[in-house]
Amino acid sequence: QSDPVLVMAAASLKNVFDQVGADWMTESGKKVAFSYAASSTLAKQIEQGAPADVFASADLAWMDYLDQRGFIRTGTRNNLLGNVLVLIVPADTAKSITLAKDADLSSFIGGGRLAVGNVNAVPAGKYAKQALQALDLWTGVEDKLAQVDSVRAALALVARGEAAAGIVYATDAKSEPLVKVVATFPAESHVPVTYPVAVTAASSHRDAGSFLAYLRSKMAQRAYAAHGFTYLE
Amino acid sequence: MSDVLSLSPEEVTAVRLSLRIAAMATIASLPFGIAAAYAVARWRFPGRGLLDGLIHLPLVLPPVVTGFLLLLLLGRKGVLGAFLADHFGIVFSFRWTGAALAAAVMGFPLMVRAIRLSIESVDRRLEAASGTLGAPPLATFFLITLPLAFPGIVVGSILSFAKALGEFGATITFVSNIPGETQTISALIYTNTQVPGGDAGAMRLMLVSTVIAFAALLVSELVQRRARRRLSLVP
Amino acid sequence: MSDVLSLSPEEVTAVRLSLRIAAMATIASLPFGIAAAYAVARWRFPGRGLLDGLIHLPLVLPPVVTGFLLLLLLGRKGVLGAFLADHFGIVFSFRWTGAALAAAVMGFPLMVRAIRLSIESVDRRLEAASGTLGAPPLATFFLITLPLAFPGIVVGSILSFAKALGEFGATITFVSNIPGETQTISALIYTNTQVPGGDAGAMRLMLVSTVIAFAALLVSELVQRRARRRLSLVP
Amino acid sequence: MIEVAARLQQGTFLLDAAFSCYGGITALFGRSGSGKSTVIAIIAGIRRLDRGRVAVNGQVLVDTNAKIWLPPHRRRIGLVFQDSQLFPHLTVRQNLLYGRWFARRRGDEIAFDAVISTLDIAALLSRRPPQLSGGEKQRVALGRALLANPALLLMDEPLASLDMARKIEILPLIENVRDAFGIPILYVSHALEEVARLADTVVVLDAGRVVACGPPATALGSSPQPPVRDRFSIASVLNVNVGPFDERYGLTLLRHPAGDIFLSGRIRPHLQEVRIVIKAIDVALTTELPRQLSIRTVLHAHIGAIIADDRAVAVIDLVLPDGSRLLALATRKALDELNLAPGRPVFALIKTVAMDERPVGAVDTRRAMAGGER
Amino acid sequence: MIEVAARLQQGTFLLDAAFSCYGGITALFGRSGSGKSTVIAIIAGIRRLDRGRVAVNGQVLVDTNAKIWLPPHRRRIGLVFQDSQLFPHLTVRQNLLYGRWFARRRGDEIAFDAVISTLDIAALLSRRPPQLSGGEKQRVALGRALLANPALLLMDEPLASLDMARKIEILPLIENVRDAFGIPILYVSHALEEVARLADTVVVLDAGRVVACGPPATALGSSPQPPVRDRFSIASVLNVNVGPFDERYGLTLLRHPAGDIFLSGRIRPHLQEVRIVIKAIDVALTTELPRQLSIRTVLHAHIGAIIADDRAVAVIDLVLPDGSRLLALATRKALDELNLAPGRPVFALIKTVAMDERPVGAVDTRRAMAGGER
Ligand SMILES: Nc1ncnc2c1ncn2[C@@H]1O[C@H](COP(=O)(O)OP(=O)(O)OP(=O)(O)O)[C@@H](O)[C@H]1O
Ligand SMILES: Nc1ncnc2c1ncn2[C@@H]1O[C@H](COP(=O)(O)OP(=O)(O)OP(=O)(O)O)[C@@H](O)[C@H]1O
Ligand code: MOO
Ligand SMILES: [Mg+2]
Ligand SMILES: [Mg+2]
Repeated sequence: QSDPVLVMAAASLKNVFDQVGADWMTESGKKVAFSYAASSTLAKQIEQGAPADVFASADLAWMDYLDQRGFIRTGTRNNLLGNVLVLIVPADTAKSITLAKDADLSSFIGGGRLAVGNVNAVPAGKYAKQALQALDLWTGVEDKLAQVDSVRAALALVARGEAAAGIVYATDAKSEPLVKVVATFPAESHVPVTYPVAVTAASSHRDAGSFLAYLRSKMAQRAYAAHGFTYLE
Repeated sequence: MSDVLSLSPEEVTAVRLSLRIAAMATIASLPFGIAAAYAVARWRFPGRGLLDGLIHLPLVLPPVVTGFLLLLLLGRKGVLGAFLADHFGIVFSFRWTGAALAAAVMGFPLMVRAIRLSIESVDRRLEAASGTLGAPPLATFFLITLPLAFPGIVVGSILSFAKALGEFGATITFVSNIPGETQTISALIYTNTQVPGGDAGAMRLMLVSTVIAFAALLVSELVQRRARRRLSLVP
Repeated sequence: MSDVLSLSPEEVTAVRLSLRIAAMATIASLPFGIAAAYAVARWRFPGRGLLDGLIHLPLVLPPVVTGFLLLLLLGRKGVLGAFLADHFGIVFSFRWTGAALAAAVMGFPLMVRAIRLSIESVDRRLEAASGTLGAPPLATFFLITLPLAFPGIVVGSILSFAKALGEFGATITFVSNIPGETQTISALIYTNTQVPGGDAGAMRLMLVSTVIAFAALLVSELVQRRARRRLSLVP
Repeated sequence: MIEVAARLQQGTFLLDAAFSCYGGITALFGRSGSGKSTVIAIIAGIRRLDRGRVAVNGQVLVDTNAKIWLPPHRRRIGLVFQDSQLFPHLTVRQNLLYGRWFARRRGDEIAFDAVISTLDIAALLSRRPPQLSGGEKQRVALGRALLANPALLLMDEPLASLDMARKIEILPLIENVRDAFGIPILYVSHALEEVARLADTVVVLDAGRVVACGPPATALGSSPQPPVRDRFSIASVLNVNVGPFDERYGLTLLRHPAGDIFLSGRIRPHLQEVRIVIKAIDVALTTELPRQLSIRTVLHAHIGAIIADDRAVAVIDLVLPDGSRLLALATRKALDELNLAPGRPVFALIKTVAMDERPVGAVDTRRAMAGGER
Repeated sequence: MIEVAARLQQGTFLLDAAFSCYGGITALFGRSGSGKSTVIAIIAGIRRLDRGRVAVNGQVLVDTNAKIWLPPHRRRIGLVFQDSQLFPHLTVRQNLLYGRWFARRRGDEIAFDAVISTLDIAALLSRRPPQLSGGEKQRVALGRALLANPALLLMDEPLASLDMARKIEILPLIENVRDAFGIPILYVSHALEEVARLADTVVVLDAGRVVACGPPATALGSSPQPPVRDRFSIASVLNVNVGPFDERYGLTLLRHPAGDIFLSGRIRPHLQEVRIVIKAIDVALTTELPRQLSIRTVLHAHIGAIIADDRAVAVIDLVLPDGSRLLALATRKALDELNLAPGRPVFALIKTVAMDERPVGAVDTRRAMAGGER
């Protein structure tokens, strides 16, 4: 009875990783356990000696953070998943907009608010800010933001009609019937939404590598698609 | 103070707002806290256990969940929220009042418990004495029970105030994190901890928070001490 | 119960773990809570204000910050953590004991305040009476002060227990969210709220949490009532 | 008029008491634990009873049959608790004035100044109860009840921890409350002298039951056997006319058909007839008119009955010329040596010095007495 | 021996009292608010003093100069509080036995059963203090202090709310504590009879100062003026030899050089010499040997001094043949009519019935007396 491979993963990966993990355990007979939390939290825990074998971050920044400090096993890091950033509105809203330079997002939002993850801290928020700036929409909506501490909270604000619109991942928008996607941000408007994975430098688990490899299996790829993630070759 | 610690304007705003929200949350919830504490301590009515449980709920649930529940209930489209907005024009969403409400709800179990503890230790024979002197129950409550429960009221208030300073999970979920409106010190600290390299900023704000809390504690101690001295309970 | 609510094995594990952690946090912190409450209530010593402030700190700071501070202090690489691990073999980091510690720390201000409130309302003349009957101060403390402060001890314990159930910010930051080791109901609820379609699971778990909290409340009420009846304080 | 019929089980103790009394001062007398405080608490509405009825001046306060229960604050009862129960967070002044805030103004309330000066608590007004001595607390509690302008005053050993001198100062205040405001008073005391002086009616409780109820002379005096087992508690009451006051010697002459009685000090002015309480131990007997004796009061009497057992002291029931009774004590040895027996004429000697302004009360003929019922 | 010299400012009240007394029972007497409870609290170590020294049997408990302060639990003092202070969370039994847990075993402790039967609290053992009546609380508090096996017993009005019959039962217990265990007792009381019976020494406090200190006869009796302004409080003490007990009449004969004194009831066996307290109001005077009088005790005396003012009653200081003093009261009118003046021989008549088993104490010649110092 050996210890499971401990994967520390961003909370937004829970659904899909739970499924992939279960598949791997059935296939290989080995064990894996997940600890989901904010990428920032996990990164700091690994820095403080958490017994993690694999780290899956929701953005590149926290992976870089660990990498630069030597907590990542060289050569194991790779970008596994991608996601798409979308603009959502409450499902009963009839308005539409095309996201391009000089689009009038500000009047689209009107007197309401634009719900986003924290633009400095939450990955989805960071991407959103980047995209809005690239499209020259940032100054128009800067004062209308409602920043929350997770994509899910932003989604909820839109679903409950508190916010007039919100910027979330396509994966999240897909799961909430009370919202609808009115536009997708052009891929070039922001750094690609990337979920990097890697084995930690401190890991001594012999199955860490094999789990990392399994994340690229056909079976896993099918799960990613089912949950709306883009698989990055 | 802001000079010494050289806070950014954004931080100063957050500190001011935090103080306003914490004070408002405490003051506004105090009458309800006292009423709830009294009801649970003294009356036996059907649903008493339920009320007692409900009061404790914000303590038991993760703050984010409490924030979600507030959103469901008191948001624009929430059952109660819509009613309040339509009939009284009271809107909580994205307002500092909403932040105060969230803080008040989170601090409520602490406030009620402290007050209740004090009410339960009031000698009921003194209330009886007040009755025989002609004081109707309400007068007895205000003239005897409440003053004698004063230590609990102070402790309940300080707990509520401190909790309001520290609260962010429910607040950010309910009313977001809008600078000048709902962005409290705690939210700012949290945000800082989520950014690589934000630790220094977080530390500075934690210091501010701590100083405020110490000051509040000090005031509450002085108030208490004075009250106790009047009763000659301290030498 | 797990059948009725048809919880998944993972959830059952989380519930069990939560109970263990909350109970451990409450029981283990009680002696310290009583000692701290007594010291702050009764002694005047230099640094008393500081101690009092420190006790309240977990209430004032965002839980995530508290968790982070615990991580820095008691993590494997933390000053105290390394010391404890090297010399006593006590390891908190990423263990359920660490989760209990985080919960205990978060509940500590609530526990201490409640106990202190009760200790301060103990009639000191009874302690004096005990002294004249030959009881040394320690005996007086255990035979007179503590039993008379019993209501506060119960309330402090229930607050600490409830807080431990609801706590996740400090816990998840300090010891992460490892199933079977540190993943409590609250952490699971939180994780569920972070993914699409997790709301149903979150709701179910909230119900479980609520039921546990109500049960704990009920027990504490009964214990209190019995104690009060013995004192003929309730009719 | 106070009517009480109360049944209450309290642990192993059963209170089952019924009595009624017309105005004036009623003393509740009885051993420790006999139920006195419980009766007081029931009348004040602080303790509920299992079954029974309480009425004061015709107003029903409690009636378990009729399901009437008037809350304490509507009973207008001034209660002096056995353990003072002052409000610790209020000053003495605030405690004293507490009841005033709620009292209906009648314009003829007891004056604040008069109360604080009689109780000698002026110096304490700005203190708080924890800073008072035991006796000071009792005095303030008494003042608080008096100033609440009550329609009935209940007092549970209000003077227990006061010195004699203080008591002597305070007793007239209580009498004045009765006389000037016509407030009926129910009063618990273990001090016979207080009871004898103050009470118009005495209710004797024993183990939760009323064992005697009536005027002091009847309830205390004419039952020289238990419940009042202590011979120091035996006393009789005589109605006498007030004669002139002797300025030179400071003595008041009281006239009774059996002879003149000298009382030291003055009696309150304008009283024509007063009632004096004479303790049996202060009465000596002689068969010859004494000469050269410092005892100045000599009454004509004959022996009605002698109540003796194997104890040294016997009680002699004397009949005075007008038919009233006077109880005396003498050793059995003295009775034998003086050859005293029922029917024999004797002189009763009453020590003037043993009687003072205390055991004297005005006679109010309006006040009658209802016997105890059970 | 108890030595107290204490100075303490308490609000506007200044306690500045010094006295000492040798063993036995010392009564603290004084008006309400005069500082009695404060003195008790200082000796027990419950209140700190500003300046002074307290020593019991040579052991220094407090000395502000020498910076000695013994904590209360090491003083072995049994304290009966004015307001009982029972532990509300413990049963009566646990309250009673509380002190035993900490007391050094000496093997000759007061028996638990004896205490509960004398105090008549056996039925209360499993109750808790809130379920007791006022007098029951006081009795339990007394029992608790006695059972703690103290080296000094301090009692603050321990019998204030007890009826006379109960007091008569409890007083011998207190005396027994003194006699059988040699425990010195300091005792606050307003009841002269209690004090007169029990006290070997009386300390009279007034406004925080000791105004008199000495044997009862000296401290109470020979100062017929204030502080003891009440003539009922004036008393003298005579040492008498115990004669035979008259079975038939239930009387004990006491012999004194001035004449025979009859006392109702028996004296505790094996006593040869006892001290009796005679209240001045129980002494009458005559210039002729009386005949046919129910008063059986007649003592030869002559008048030492007459203390009179404008009040009706004067105090007569009688000198008995052996030089001892006896105080009597008479109206000034009687004095004039009998032509009594200093130097005249008189007979003192003492009512046997007014004296009983209460005001008698054994004489312990070892006990001397230190005067009050200031
Ligand atoms: N905490 C206090 N602050 C100020 N004055 C006080 C305090 N406690 C007591 N006193 C005063 O000290 C004096 C002495 O009080 P103490 O209790 O010793 O009186 P006492 O002789 O026991 O009276 P009593 O017979 O009424 O019990 C009183 O005048 C009282 O008012
Ligand atoms: N809460 C209670 N539970 C059980 N018994 C009680 C309770 N309160 C009082 N008693 C009992 O009821 C009886 C009457 O009590 P009460 O206080 O009326 O006596 P009391 O006549 O006032 O005596 P005292 O002169 O000692 O004050 C006592 O025997 C007492 O032990
Ligand atoms: O209830 Mo919290 O985890 O202190 O915001
Ligand atoms: Mg009573
Ligand atoms: Mg006193």
